[in-house]
Amino acid sequence: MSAKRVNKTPAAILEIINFAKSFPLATIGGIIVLAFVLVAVFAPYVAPQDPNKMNLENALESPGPEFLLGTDYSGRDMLSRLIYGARVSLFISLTSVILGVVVGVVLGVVAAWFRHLQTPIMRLMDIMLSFPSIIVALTIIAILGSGIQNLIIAIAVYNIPVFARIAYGQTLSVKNFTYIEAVITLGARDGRILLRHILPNIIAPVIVQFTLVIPRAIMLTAGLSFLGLGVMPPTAEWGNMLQNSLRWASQGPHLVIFPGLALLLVVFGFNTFGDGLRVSLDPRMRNR
Amino acid sequence: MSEQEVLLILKDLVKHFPIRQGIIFKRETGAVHAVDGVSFDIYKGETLGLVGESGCGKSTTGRAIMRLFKPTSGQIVFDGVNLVDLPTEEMRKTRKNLQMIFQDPYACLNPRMTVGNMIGEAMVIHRVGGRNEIRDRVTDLLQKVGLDPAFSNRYPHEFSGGQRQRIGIARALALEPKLIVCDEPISALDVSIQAQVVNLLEDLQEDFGLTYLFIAHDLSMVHHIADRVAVMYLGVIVEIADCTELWDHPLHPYTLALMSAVPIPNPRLEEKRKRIILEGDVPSPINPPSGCRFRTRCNLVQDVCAEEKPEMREMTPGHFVACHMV
Amino acid sequence: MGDLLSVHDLETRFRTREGIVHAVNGVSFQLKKGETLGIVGESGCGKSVSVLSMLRLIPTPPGRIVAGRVMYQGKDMLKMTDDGIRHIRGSKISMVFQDPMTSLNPVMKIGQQVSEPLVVHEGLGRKQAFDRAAEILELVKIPNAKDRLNDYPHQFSGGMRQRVVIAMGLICNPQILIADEPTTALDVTIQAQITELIKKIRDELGMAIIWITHDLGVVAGLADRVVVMYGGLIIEEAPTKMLYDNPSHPYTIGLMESLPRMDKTRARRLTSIEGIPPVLMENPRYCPFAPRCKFVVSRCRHERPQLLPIGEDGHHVACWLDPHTGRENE
Amino acid sequence: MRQYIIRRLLQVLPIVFLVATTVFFLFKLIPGDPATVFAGEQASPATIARVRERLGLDQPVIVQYWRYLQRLVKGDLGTSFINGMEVIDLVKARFPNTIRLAFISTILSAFFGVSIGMISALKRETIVDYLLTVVALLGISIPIFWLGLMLIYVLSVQLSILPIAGASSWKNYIMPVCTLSAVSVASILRITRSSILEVISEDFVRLARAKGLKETRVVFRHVLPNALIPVVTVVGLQFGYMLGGSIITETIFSWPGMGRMLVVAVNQRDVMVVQGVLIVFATSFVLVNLIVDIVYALIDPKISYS
Repeated sequence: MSAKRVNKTPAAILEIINFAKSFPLATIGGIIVLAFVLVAVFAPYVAPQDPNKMNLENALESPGPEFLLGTDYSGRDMLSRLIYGARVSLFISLTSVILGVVVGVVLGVVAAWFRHLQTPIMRLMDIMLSFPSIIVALTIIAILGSGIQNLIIAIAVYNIPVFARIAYGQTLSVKNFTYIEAVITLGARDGRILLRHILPNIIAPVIVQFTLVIPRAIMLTAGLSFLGLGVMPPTAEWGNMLQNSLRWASQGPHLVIFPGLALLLVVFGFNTFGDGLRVSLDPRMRNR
Repeated sequence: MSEQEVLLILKDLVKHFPIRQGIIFKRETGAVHAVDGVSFDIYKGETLGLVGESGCGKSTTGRAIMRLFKPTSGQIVFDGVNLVDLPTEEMRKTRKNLQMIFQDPYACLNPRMTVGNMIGEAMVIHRVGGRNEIRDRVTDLLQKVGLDPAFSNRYPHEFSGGQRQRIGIARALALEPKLIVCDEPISALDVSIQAQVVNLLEDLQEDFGLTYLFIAHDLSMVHHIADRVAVMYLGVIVEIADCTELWDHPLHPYTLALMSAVPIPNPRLEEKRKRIILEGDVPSPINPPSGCRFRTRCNLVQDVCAEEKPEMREMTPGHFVACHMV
Repeated sequence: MGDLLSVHDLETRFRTREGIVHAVNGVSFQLKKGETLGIVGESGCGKSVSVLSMLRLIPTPPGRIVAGRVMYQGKDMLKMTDDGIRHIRGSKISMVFQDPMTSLNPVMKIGQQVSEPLVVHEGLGRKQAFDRAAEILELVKIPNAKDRLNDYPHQFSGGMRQRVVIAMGLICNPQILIADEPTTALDVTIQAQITELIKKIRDELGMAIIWITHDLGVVAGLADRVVVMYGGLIIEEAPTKMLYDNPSHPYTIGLMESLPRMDKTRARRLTSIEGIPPVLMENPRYCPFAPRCKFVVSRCRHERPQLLPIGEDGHHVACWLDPHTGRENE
Repeated sequence: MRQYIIRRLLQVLPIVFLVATTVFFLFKLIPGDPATVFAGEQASPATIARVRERLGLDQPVIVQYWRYLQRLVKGDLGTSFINGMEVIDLVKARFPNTIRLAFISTILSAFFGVSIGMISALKRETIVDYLLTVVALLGISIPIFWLGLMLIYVLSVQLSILPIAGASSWKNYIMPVCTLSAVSVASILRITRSSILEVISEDFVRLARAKGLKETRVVFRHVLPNALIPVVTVVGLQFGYMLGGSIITETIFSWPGMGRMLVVAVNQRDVMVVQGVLIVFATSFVLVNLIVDIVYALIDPKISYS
């Protein structure tokens, strides 16, 4: 007749251990993500060199003991540039996605809860979503011009419908649970229902989506910078580091390989971690 | 019967759910006639059973009484006040006296809220009592429904179906409502748990002087718990009577068929039993049959049944039936 | 008389994230030719898993049949080749599931689905198979059966779909029909239609039926013999009338008393069984009902009682006590 | 069915109209004077004024909008500010190249994605499945511009077996198609796998086994027809995303398509070209979505056309 016993060990730690056991791949992903975040945050302490210090004598050095990952065409240390690049990526993707989450979730919840707003809001979101991210971002950059700030706006705008749709769908499904009806019959006002009953119950899938959208934002940042429309040199960013590398590829293949590899690793980390999180939170996929 | 005080009067309640189609511009292309003119009274302190098969509108009736949506037409007079036109704020206050218990024990509790917060929420919403009072009340309620008060800091997933249903009952009781709409409160539970919950409901009725509208598809359970029974078919009530009277003298052919369809755990009786097997399915509530709703499956059907809608007639005191053939 | 099918000491487990679930823990029963056997129990008692294990239809992984024999026509079905068991499924032993809304392939025409067993087991051509499908759909009282062969499942109501599923099960003239809660998802009046239909067809075709249900009422008028399951075990077995007249396991007695009875005057209170059914995270070495049993003695908590015959013919109970006398069984 | 298609086609028009309107007004937000861009930085105020008049920029916005719509209906997308060519002619020359690339990539991704996804699902929880899952995750994580560069570096620079740029022979297609398909194959693989796993646990599949069907028949007659319905949507979406992916791929491989043209135009702030390309892209996305919906209606009997 008793409910499940509550263990005294901190529940969060137990949960993490449990997660690691069930999703080894996602755990590796989580570790990659964590490493990436730490490196980005502590870049000045981690980077062996000043990322922008040019020294043409050392240009196109291959990886070796002095420059672990070699140097670029103007003798800047690749490793340090990659580390500072992580910082730029993290900053842009995080701010833009958070912006997208806030606006998107509000729009989605409002559209689902107030029925007369449903059609206008969600139609617009659907139309925006039917365009690939890079087109939306490019349009905004075409209007606003390039640069970090505009890049953040561009990525945020693309993410608004992504989160609006998730929040909308989740709110609709939560709305169907009778516990919402129960609160209505208790006499609660809309504000209370939305904040105390809807929001806490849609947050899990939003977080999952968050971890899956961050890598897309990182990729988009790199892609646009690669096209010369995002982060501009000399600021170190993985995409713009790749931009000119092909010209030097035969002398220094590491210029092509490392920025892409860093990008691949981080995006892979986020994707596997987010994927594991999604499966572990979705009871429907429990026994897969 | 007539001296008893009336708590709720339902008069010609109609609820049509519009069907909208179209991808950009929605237009109304029809309506589901979920409830189509339902009237009954509920007396103080009684249990009125509302039975019918899925899609007959019994749940919609219950939810309309709770004002979870606005009825298409009709009156819901609760404690002398018509709820249909009540302003939002007034309605909110009235909800103190009007509570509901839900069918699905897994969907009716907020998974991200502690049991204590959920049970105490009504008091917070209506600003009844301070923190300590609320805590004491939650403790008290948990004990009343047969749960350990220490459970109040736990989350719903830690409980079994039967325990969750008890939590839902405690939540409904928090403000001592006058009427509780029980929407199939036991049909999702295991057989051995059903009796526990029904007994609890009966005990609480006695302790708190509660009035129940007990919605169910299980005729035998309604037979057990209800004082009076209303039988619904396709959005209308076909028969209302005192429980024993209905069992001894069922009049409407649908009631008869429904009763004869219930399996009885007694092989000797089952052997001798002559079943009335209804042909076909319940027609669609989008396009219900003219006249008597039951005529497409009735074995007594005559021409008049298609032309005229049968009125409710009182056959013996308190026993109403809507059928041309009785 | 020889048994058509006999199950011996069947054990099935499932691997879940929370641990191993011991769903079936040593179940044995027999089915005679033409007999209707009811298997009664609450959700999670192992009744469905038992019959699915018989036909090796449990998904593996996560499920696994760890022990037992299922003898049919002198052979152990659990040891047959995949082809061997395939020839039995759908032709000698067929199944009907609980939910008619999910039992049919939504993108395949009814005619094709119903005739499919004939095509694979008897190699009939499309034309012949469809003619036979129309006949069998008529047998289960589908109006205008011939015209509906080209319809899709979503064009049928729940009750009609269950008829289609039954038709599909009957088309090869099986010796055994396993019905896993075939009326639970249906309304009472439709439940009565389906029950009567199966009874009638049984009397016409003479097949044996295993009818699984949680409702003691449904099998009362249907089964020749009833098996009651609890916690992955059979705890009582008896010819139907004997079981209802004289239930002997405390769980069966409790279950009967907790039911509201339309055939009797209203009791003031139902007698309920306290507690909740067990979660089978371990193979119970004791009586699984002990934690909820009114008559429990210390032996119940340490030793598992075997299913043994008591007094009358064919009445078996797995209990250390005789609840009528309160004395321990030997 | 025909009625359904006509109705869906009619629904396309308001969306295209909406997109065209949005694009028009968005581009009115651009700081700076398009007439100055058109006439050149050094042009005299008089010249700029003449240009402004010729482009109709001296009119109120609403008049400009009306003229813009009128021209759009006639298929006139305006003139490039940079080289003075008709945008529609630029599009006509490049659009087929983009579509061809996207089409080939979609077909190949669908084929490989579905078949590998099927293998992964049917071999679930084996080494093969785990490996394929990791490969798929790598596939959706790979930066396509990097993949393109690596292909060029290995196959063109080091091994010199494929041409770096251009669209003249079939050899030119190999690298762009691989680049463009990598992510799509992975996405289609994942959705196919999870869709099959979802269907395979359904009652009707269990019942199909209970009917005594062979496993191959269960898979091909019962599982796949149901599991592939959601895959169709994803394949359709991928075609749309290929058009987006063309922006990067075409830039890397100097492919004479719309994507590269768009990047160049954005860099040069050639508003009319950007505007024109966006409208053409938008119309294509809407049409692709429409085709997906129609295919969906054809294969799923539950969707009624009425």
